[in-house]
Formats: sequence, structure tokens, C-alpha cells
Amino acid sequence: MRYTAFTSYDIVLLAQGLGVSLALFLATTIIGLLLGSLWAIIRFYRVPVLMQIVTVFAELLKNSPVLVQLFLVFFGLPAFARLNVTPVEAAVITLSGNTAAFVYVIAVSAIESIGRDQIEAARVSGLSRWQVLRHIIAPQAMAFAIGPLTGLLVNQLQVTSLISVIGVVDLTKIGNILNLRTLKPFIVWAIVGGLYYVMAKLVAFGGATLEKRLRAHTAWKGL
Amino acid sequence: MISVRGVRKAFGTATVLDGIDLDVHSGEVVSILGSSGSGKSTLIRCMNGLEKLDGGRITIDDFDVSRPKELAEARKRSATVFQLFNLYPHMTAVQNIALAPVEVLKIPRKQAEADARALLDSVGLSARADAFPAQLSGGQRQRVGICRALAMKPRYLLLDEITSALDPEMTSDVLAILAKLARDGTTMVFVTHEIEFARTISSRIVFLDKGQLVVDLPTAEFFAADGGMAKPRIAQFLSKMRKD
Amino acid sequence: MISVRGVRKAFGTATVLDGIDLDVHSGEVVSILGSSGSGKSTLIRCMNGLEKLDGGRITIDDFDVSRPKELAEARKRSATVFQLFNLYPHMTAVQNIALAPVEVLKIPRKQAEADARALLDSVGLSARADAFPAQLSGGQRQRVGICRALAMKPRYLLLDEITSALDPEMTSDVLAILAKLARDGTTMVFVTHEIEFARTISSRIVFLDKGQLVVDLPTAEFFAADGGMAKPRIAQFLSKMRKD
Amino acid sequence: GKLDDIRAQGTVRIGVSLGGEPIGFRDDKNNPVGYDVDVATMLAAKLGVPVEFTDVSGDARVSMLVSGQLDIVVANTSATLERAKTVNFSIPYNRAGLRVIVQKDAGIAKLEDLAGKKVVVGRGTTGESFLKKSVPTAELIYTDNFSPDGVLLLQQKRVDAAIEDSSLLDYLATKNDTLVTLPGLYSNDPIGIAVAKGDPEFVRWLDMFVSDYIQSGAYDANYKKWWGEKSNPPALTPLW
Amino acid sequence: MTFDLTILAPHIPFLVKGAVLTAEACVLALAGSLCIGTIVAALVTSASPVLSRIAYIYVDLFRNIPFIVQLFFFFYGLPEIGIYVNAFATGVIALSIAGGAFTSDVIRSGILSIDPGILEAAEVSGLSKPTIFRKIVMPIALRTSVRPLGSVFINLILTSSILSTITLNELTGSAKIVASDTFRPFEIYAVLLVAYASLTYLVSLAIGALHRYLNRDQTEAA
Ligand SMILES: Nc1ncnc2c1ncn2[C@@H]1O[C@H](COP(=O)(O)OP(=O)(O)OP(=O)(O)O)[C@@H](O)[C@H]1O
Ligand SMILES: Nc1ncnc2c1ncn2[C@@H]1O[C@H](COP(=O)(O)OP(=O)(O)OP(=O)(O)O)[C@@H](O)[C@H]1O
Ligand SMILES: [Mg+2]
Ligand SMILES: [Mg+2]
Repeated sequence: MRYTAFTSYDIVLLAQGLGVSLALFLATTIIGLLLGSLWAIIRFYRVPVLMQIVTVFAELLKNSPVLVQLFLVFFGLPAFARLNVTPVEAAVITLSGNTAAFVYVIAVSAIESIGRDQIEAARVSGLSRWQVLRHIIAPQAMAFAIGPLTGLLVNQLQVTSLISVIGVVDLTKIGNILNLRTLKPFIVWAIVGGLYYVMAKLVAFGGATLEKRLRAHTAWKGL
Repeated sequence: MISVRGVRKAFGTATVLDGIDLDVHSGEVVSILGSSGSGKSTLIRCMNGLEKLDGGRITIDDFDVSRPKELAEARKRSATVFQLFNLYPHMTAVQNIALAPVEVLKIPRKQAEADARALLDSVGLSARADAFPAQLSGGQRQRVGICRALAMKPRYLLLDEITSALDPEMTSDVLAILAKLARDGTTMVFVTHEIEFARTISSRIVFLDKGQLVVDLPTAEFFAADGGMAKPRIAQFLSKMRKD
Repeated sequence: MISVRGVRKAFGTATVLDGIDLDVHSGEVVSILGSSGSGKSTLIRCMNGLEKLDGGRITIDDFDVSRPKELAEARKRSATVFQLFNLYPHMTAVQNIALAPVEVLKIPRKQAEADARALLDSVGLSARADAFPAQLSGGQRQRVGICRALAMKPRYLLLDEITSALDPEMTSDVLAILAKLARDGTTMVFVTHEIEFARTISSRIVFLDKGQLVVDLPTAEFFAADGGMAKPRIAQFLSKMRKD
Repeated sequence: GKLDDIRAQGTVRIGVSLGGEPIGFRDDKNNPVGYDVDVATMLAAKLGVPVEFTDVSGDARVSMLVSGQLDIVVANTSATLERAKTVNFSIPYNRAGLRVIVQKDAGIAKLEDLAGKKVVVGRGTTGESFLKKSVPTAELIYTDNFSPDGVLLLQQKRVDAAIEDSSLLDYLATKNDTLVTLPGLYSNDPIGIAVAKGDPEFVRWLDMFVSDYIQSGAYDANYKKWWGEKSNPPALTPLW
Repeated sequence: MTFDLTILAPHIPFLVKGAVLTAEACVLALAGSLCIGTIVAALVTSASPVLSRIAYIYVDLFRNIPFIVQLFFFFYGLPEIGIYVNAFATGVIALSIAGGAFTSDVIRSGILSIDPGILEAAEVSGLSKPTIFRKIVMPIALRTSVRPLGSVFINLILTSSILSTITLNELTGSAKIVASDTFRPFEIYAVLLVAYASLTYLVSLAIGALHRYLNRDQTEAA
């Protein structure tokens, strides 16, 4: 009765799961990065009211479990707001918001890591706040942020696995399915873990390359 | 014209500027002398709107630097060279200099960078134009800082101890450049410790002591035995000058 | 004794020090003059082991600074004041000064902090002892940097343009302190742009030009018309000095 | 009503549990198969629309009904009074009993022997509440999915016993010679089709469907298909 | 759909027990990952190629493999080679190791943004490398990285909910049980949200205070 052998169909299934995870990760990362940066900019400009809202909202998002947020969006929106959301929509909404909240925190501390003296020099030469942000702060903040950001994205990549509970068939869910069928957890999780590892490596590699470029001006000699 | 009226500035409980009045008319070169910690840098920082005043008013060409809108105008007309250079570490010398001209004055990048190179050349730095600040010697950084201010072709130049890291050769080169700018009508406010320098270049000298402006005299009068020198505080200050 | 033998140092393709030989005997005070970018700071950085030599050898009291073990010994005997101060931004003035005595010399913290306050007092900074670097004026930071080096009671002092941010009053105070240390036998290597300063304090003057040591003479000879002044490069350099 | 909604939306979204054979699992092509899957397929056929399966586990199956993410759940759901407060059940289309599986060398011969032993239960299953009541001193070890987590714990001898549906455990015992099942069946739970509250007519239609399923002989055939020709399908009473 | 929290009243003690377990695991894991993270960051930025290589491999491995896979490996995998560790210890160790990888990354970033001149000043004053690291590098690095560190810690707390999969009835595990007892998932989720938010908010507050303390020189006069 039990089909414990691995078949070629499993590869198709893994590929599908990988595709779903990857697509979801990319979509939520892009939205999250944009949204999180936007929030940080709002804070940088000290836009009244909006800034407070953003702070509270980001606090809320990053301080609660993604799983719970996911449930609230997926079950809550239809039940309380009469808005029907598909599992994929719910996943995109939740994960984007969550990523954005953490991006916001990183962006804020990166902005703060830049010496006040430089900002002063730039302001005095007549650069507007926006120009200071773009030419002085952003490039250096990026160099600072790229480390934590890579860490965050790698983490978010794994967080995408939570969405299987609302029926999105992502890579982790595929792992579960195969594990259940074959009862060979080590092979299955080694393969699934390996795939996540490869995806994460790509993210980390991108981060490291970017960081090297952004830190061209300082040579860290090591301690 | 730069007008400073009754300016007060305190950090916490320490009053650093205590009712400063000072007018700098167009074309004038005014030197600010005073001992370390007397508030010279702070006064400069107030003039370009980096510190919030705790009292009084500063205008540049009638633009009040306490008002954000007017401050932007004031800053377009003035440029500052900082005591500690404050270069952008992620940009090369040329990029440091060209940034504001491109962004604020909307000069095409090509042009701005060519101008920057010309400026660097005039202070003997053409060979280091593409180095990052961390790769420059102290004096080289200071020269980049000076070029960065000059690139804005400002009407008003605020200079905070710009010769501190310069050797005598370089100092005289930079002075020559500034003297030429002064002849062309650029108004300058100098903070300096080099009294001879002040004597050579400035038309007026003011003396700060513990946040108060105790002397404000034309250069000749300041150094006259019956002028500034008559004040004991200044006589004491000047007497400590190396006798050379 | 500090011995520099055939030292070469290049950044990329640019040779910054090109075969330097220099001996500084115990009790001597040697000034290094030279134009901006001539390699003065780099030479100091080589002496305290911050730059890897591309050639040659430097020893302090016979400890080779290229060997990690010996470098530690060399550093215990020497102290450096930096051109750009390099204060620890997260520590107050007192903490900046007391750190190394506590950690390296194992002086009890209480004692070390009391010593630090005494030092600060001697440079007129007792009121700012508990301020962070960001809250200090340029000259104040420089004085903290000087105190930090003195707190180690070093046999060898390496000083890179320590007076650049000091006003004349302060300069003469600091000089007095250093002169006393020199009398007590501290060996010093100065980098300076102030020729008069060099003339007053140093027993020997060396002149760097484009990474080469072109002159090494006792002070009196250096300034003698038939000594250093006879060399055109130096005459040119000195002639640019402000005539005062 | 719901019937019209389903026809209007063109497919029926049915939640099934693919957590263990023969109720629901995946074949070598990873397609859902099993007893429940067959029931759901028949149900969709009677509705006249194609089916869209979602693999649901644990408490999500109830939540997804309530929030309207699923139309129907055919997921081996025991029809308890507690659950009936939240969702509606059809008449039973199957029955299941709780069984206990133990390590051969653990010295457990009857239910009472579980006292003080480590027993695997699924969070929120009927097995959990049964054991809490009948052997309060047993040490419960919670997993979200009996398979594979509970199975691994048993295989690694880190627990003494487990309580689950007989269908799963009987199969497991035949595969592991260190494990045996206790003879008793500790319940006879009705398994019902669950739907959201608020549409009695739809429940009535489902009752008719199950009655038809039983009477037409489809039940017998389906049961024997999955539990073997020699098995005895539990007696089910049609309403209609 | 009604929303009635009073239903949960009888289950509160049970949930509190779960929350306490979560808190215990998290406090231990936070301390663990801070220790590991600091040491690893020191190794990564050290001048020794061997040490930094080793540290790099550690970070690489534990940051890039999903936590749940690591956890399963520790809990279900190690027994296969004869290593039995109980669920709680497994959870704390796994969290510390994974958290340590993320922590070290953040600290490394902070270290790299320190002005090299400051380190040179420390070096020439004869301070030993460990002292420089303790007294200069770490305090300055922490100044800039407290906030991202806060995020990592918060993430760690939230990640601890995965421990429910290795039989621990921490907050999430208990909530799942209560949810299936009461069939009131919304109320449970709401409680869960508040519970985790409170736990993490405590961390946020502490981080905020620490941030202000470490950056006190940036504000105007003391
Ligand atoms: N890290 C570096 N990378 C590349 N070039 C460097 C680096 N550090 C210094 N240089 C170059 O080496 C030369 C010597 O620098 P050094 O700092 O020794 O000069 P200096 O004599 O101290 O000058 P100043 O009086 O201006 O301080 C300069 O041309 C400088 O640009
Ligand atoms: N952010 C700050 N917080 C507290 N005190 C400050 C701050 N900035 C400056 N001060 C203090 O204000 C006083 C005046 O500083 P200022 O920088 O104006 O001095 P200065 O005249 O430029 O001295 P120098 O010649 O040494 O550069 C000093 O005592 C300094 O310690
Ligand atoms: Mg100043
Ligand atoms: Mg130098």
C-alpha cells in the first residue's frame, strides 16, 4: 500500500516546490525591501503622524510570530472583513509586511551608523535632505546594512516555509509529503535542506559581492 | 553681508556662546581668534545653521539661518571648510568635490569633475585625485576639504582652521588662492590660531574669550600697541605666540 | 634607541618611503620636516608597526617591530600621538587616557583615572574630563590624544603634528610639558610643520622629500646658512615660511 | 445556498487529510489517494463539478471551513459534540477506533499499564482527550503529526507507547517487529463530513449523499478496496 | 463569527506554563547565541585565515539551512548515532547555535564599520588583541549593531515556536492544544499574538535602552 520508493515524479514535485518557494521569496523580498525602505525614509524625514504609525506598525509586525500573522490574514480577513484571500495572496501579504518591518529596523540603524560630521558637511554645501540621503547616507548605509540584510533575507527564505500550513505547497510542504510517504526523513530533509542551502547561498553570495563593492574605500586588515 | 545678533548657544548647562554680535560686510575678510574651547568652531557652526541657536539671530544676505527655507538659500551662497575635514569616506577626492556642484548647482557631472580636477591641481593634488580619503595624508585631506568648499564658488566662505595640517609651503599656496578669491570679492570668515596668517589676510580681527566677543577691530588697530594689545587678555594671548 | 635601516614602503605602485636610514638615540629629540605627502606620517606608522615594511628593518631598543612578539615589547616602551587624534568615541576623555595604563601597565583603575585627571588638568582640560570626544572642540581632542600617550610614561614618544589644532597659548603649554619630558630623558620623534617649534625643541632635524631622507643634521647646523640651508630644496621649503 | 455557490464557482474545494494510509496518502506519482479521497471524489461527482483537493492537518481543517477557505472537509474528522459546536457534520460515512501501540519490551499489557509511561499523542486529537481522561498519570508526548514524528520517536525507543487511529497503528505494527498493538479498541468514533455552519439544507443534502453511499454498496466496495477483501466494514446506518 | 476571550479563562494556567517554558528557553538561547555570536564574529574578523575560515563555515552552515531541518537533525538524527539529548536541551542548543550564526553576522557588520584609525591607536598603545576586542571593538560595534541585534533576538524568540515540533509544549504547543480543545482558534491566535508581542517587546525595550546608553555621547552635553 505504501509507496516508499523515490520516483521520478518526486523530482517534478521538488521542482514545483522550489519554484513556489523561490517565487514567493522573490516577490515578498522585493515588496518588503521597497516598503521597509519607504518606512525608513518616512522616519528619516520625520513626517509627522505617518512616522508614528509606521513605528507602531513595524513594532507590531516584527514582534509577533509570522505564523500568527499568517493565520490572522488568512482566516481573519475573510471572517471579519469579508475579504476573500487565496492562500498565495495571504502568504504574499504577510511575508512582505514581515520582511518590511525588519528591513525598516535595519535601514534605520544603518542610517544612524553614519557619522554626523559627514552629514553636516553635506548639508552645509547645500544638499537637500534627499540628496544627502541618496549620495552620502545610502551608499554607506548599504555597506553597513548589507550584512544584517543578507541575514534577514536568508531567514525570510526559511520563513516562507510556514505558509505550508495554509495549504500553499512550497518546498517544505513537499519535504513533508515525501517524508510522510517514504518515511526516509534523512534523505528527504538532506535534499530539501540542500535546496534551501543553495538558495540561501545565492542570496549570501549576492550580499557578499555587493558588500565588497560598497566597502571598496576601507580596507579591513583584521585584528 | 553676514549679521550675527545677540547669539546665545549652550550645551546642556554650559554656555558656549554668550551674546555674540558681529557683522561681516561683503568683501570683508574677518579672522576669529581665541583660545581652544572659546567657541570659535561653534560660532561657525551657528552661521551655517548646524547648531540651533538658543537666542539671537543670524542672517546671511538677509536670509535667516534659523528658518529652513531661508537656510537653503543661505547655504547656496556660502561654503564651509571644517576643522576636521569631514570628507565622505566612500567617495574619491574628485567625487567629494564634485558632488555638491552637480547636485546643488546642477552643473553637468563631466564639467564638475573637470573643475574638481583643476582645483585639485591648483593645490598640488592632481596625482591623488582618485584616492579615497583613507588613502590620503592629513594635509592632503585638508586640501580636498578646501577644494570642496571652493568648488561651490561661494560668496561667503567659512573656514575653520584650514591650515592646521598644512606645511608652510602648502600654507602659502593655499593662502595665495584665498587672497585671490578675497580680491575677487569673496567674503571670508576665518577661524585660525596663526596670528601672522590672520594679520596677513584679514581686514578685521575679532577675539573670542569664553563665549564672548571681547574685541572687534580692524587688523592694524588690533595689533597696535594702543589698540587690541592694550587689552590684557589679548596681550597675554599674543605674548604666548612663539617669538618668531 | 630607534634604528631605521633601509626602510621601503609602497602603496600599490606608489613608493612612499624609499630607503630611509635614521638613528634616534636615547634622550634625543628629532624633528621630521617635509612637505605634505612626503611620507612623514607613514614613517611614524612604520616605526610603531602599523605598516608592514616592504624592505628594511626598524628596531626600538633592539626589538624588531616586524616581529609580532618583539613588537609588543617595542610598543610597551613607546607611545604615539596621531595627526587625526583617533580617540575612542565611546569613552570619555578620562577613560580614553586611563585605558592603556590599566590594561597594559596594570595600574589600579582608581589610580589610573586620578593620573588621567591630573594630566588633563595640566593641559587645562579638567572641566571637560568626563566629556565624550564628540563633545570636545578640535584643540580639546588633540590635548586628550596627547595625554593618552603621556599616560603610558613612554621612553619613546612618536608625535605626528600634535600642535596643528592648538592655539598659541596651548601650544606653548604643551611644549613646556614636552620640553620637561625631554629633559627627563624621554626620546621623541616629532613630525611638524612648524619650523620654529622644531628649532626650539629638537636636537636634530631630518628632512623628508618624496620618500627620501635628504637631510639629517643637528638643529643648529640645519638652520645655518652653510648647512641645511645650502641645499636648494630646503632653502625653498623654508623660504615659504611666513616671514615672522 | 452552498450548493448553488459551489456550482457557480465551478469547482468544489475539499479538504482531505493525507497523513496516513489508507485514509489519505499519496501514490508514487504523488497524487492524493485513499479511502477519504475516494469518498470526496464521489461527492464531487454527485455535485457535478471538478474537485480541488487541499491537504489539511490538525486544527486548520476546522478553521479553513469556518473562514470559507474550504467548502467541505472529508478528512477523517471524528464527529464529536465539541466539534459540532463549531461546524456541522453529516451522518457518519466511516467509523474508527482508537488503538494503543507499545514497545514489545515495555511491559505494557493493558491500558492501565500506561500510567507513568511516555505516550505519544497528536495535539488536539481524540486520542489525547481519551488518554487524559482514562489514564491521567500517563506522560503525554505531543507531536503535530503522528506520522512521521511519532513514528520516529517510537522507532528510536524514546517513548513507550502511542495512541492513534487503529487504521494507522495496525499497519505500523506489521512493519516494526519491536512494536505491538494492544488488543482493545477504545472508542468507536463516527467519522463525518464537515461543513461550515449556517446552511442546514446543504447538510441535509450531504446526509442524503452518505445514505446513498451506504445503501448503494459503494461503501462496502470502497472499504474493502482499502482495508482488503477480508475486512469487515463497520456497520453504518443510512438516514434515508 | 464571535470573538469571546472568556472561553479561554480555564486554560490560562496551562498557557502561562507554556509561556514560562518559552521564556526559559529563550533566555538561555539568547545568552547562548550572544556568546557564540561574539566569539564567532571575533574569529571571522580575525587576521588568521584558518580561524576566519572555520568561523565562516559555521555561519554559512547554520545560517543557510532552515532551522526546522537543523532541529529535526538534532532531535531525530543524533539518536541514530547514539546521542540522546532531551527535547528542552536540544531546543536551547539548536536555537543558540542558529542564533549565534545570525548574531555573529550582525556583530561582524558593526566591527567592519569601525574607523580603522581608532583600532590603530589602540594597537600602538600596547593593548593586547583580546583587550582591544573587549574594550574598543565590541563596545563600538555594539553601538551600531544593537538594533539589528534586537531584530535577531526577536526573531529567535519567534523561532522558538518551532520547538513545539519536537514535543515541547511551549507557548505555541500549548496554544495548539487549547485550540483543539476549544475550537476557538481566533481567540487563541489573539492571545498568542499578545503573548509573543509582550515577550519580544520586553526585548525591544531593553534594546532601546541599551542603544540610548551606548550612544549617549551623540546627544548633547552630558
Ligand atoms: N593607505 C594608503 N593608500 C594609498 N596611498 C596612501 C595611503 N596612505 C598614504 N598614502 C599616500 O602616501 C603618501 C605619504 O603619506 P603620509 O601620510 O606619510 O604623508 P605626510 O608626509 O604625513 O603628509 P601630511 O603632512 O600631509 O600629513 C601620500 O601621497 C599619501 O597620499
Ligand atoms: N556637542 C557638544 N556637547 C557639549 N559640549 C560641546 C559640544 N560641542 C562643543 N562643546 C564645548 O563647547 C566649547 C566650545 O567648543 P568649540 O568647538 O566652539 O571650540 P573652539 O573655539 O573651536 O576650540 P578649538 O580651537 O579647540 O577648536 C568647548 O568647551 C567644547 O568642549
Ligand atoms: Mg574648533
Ligand atoms: Mg601626515
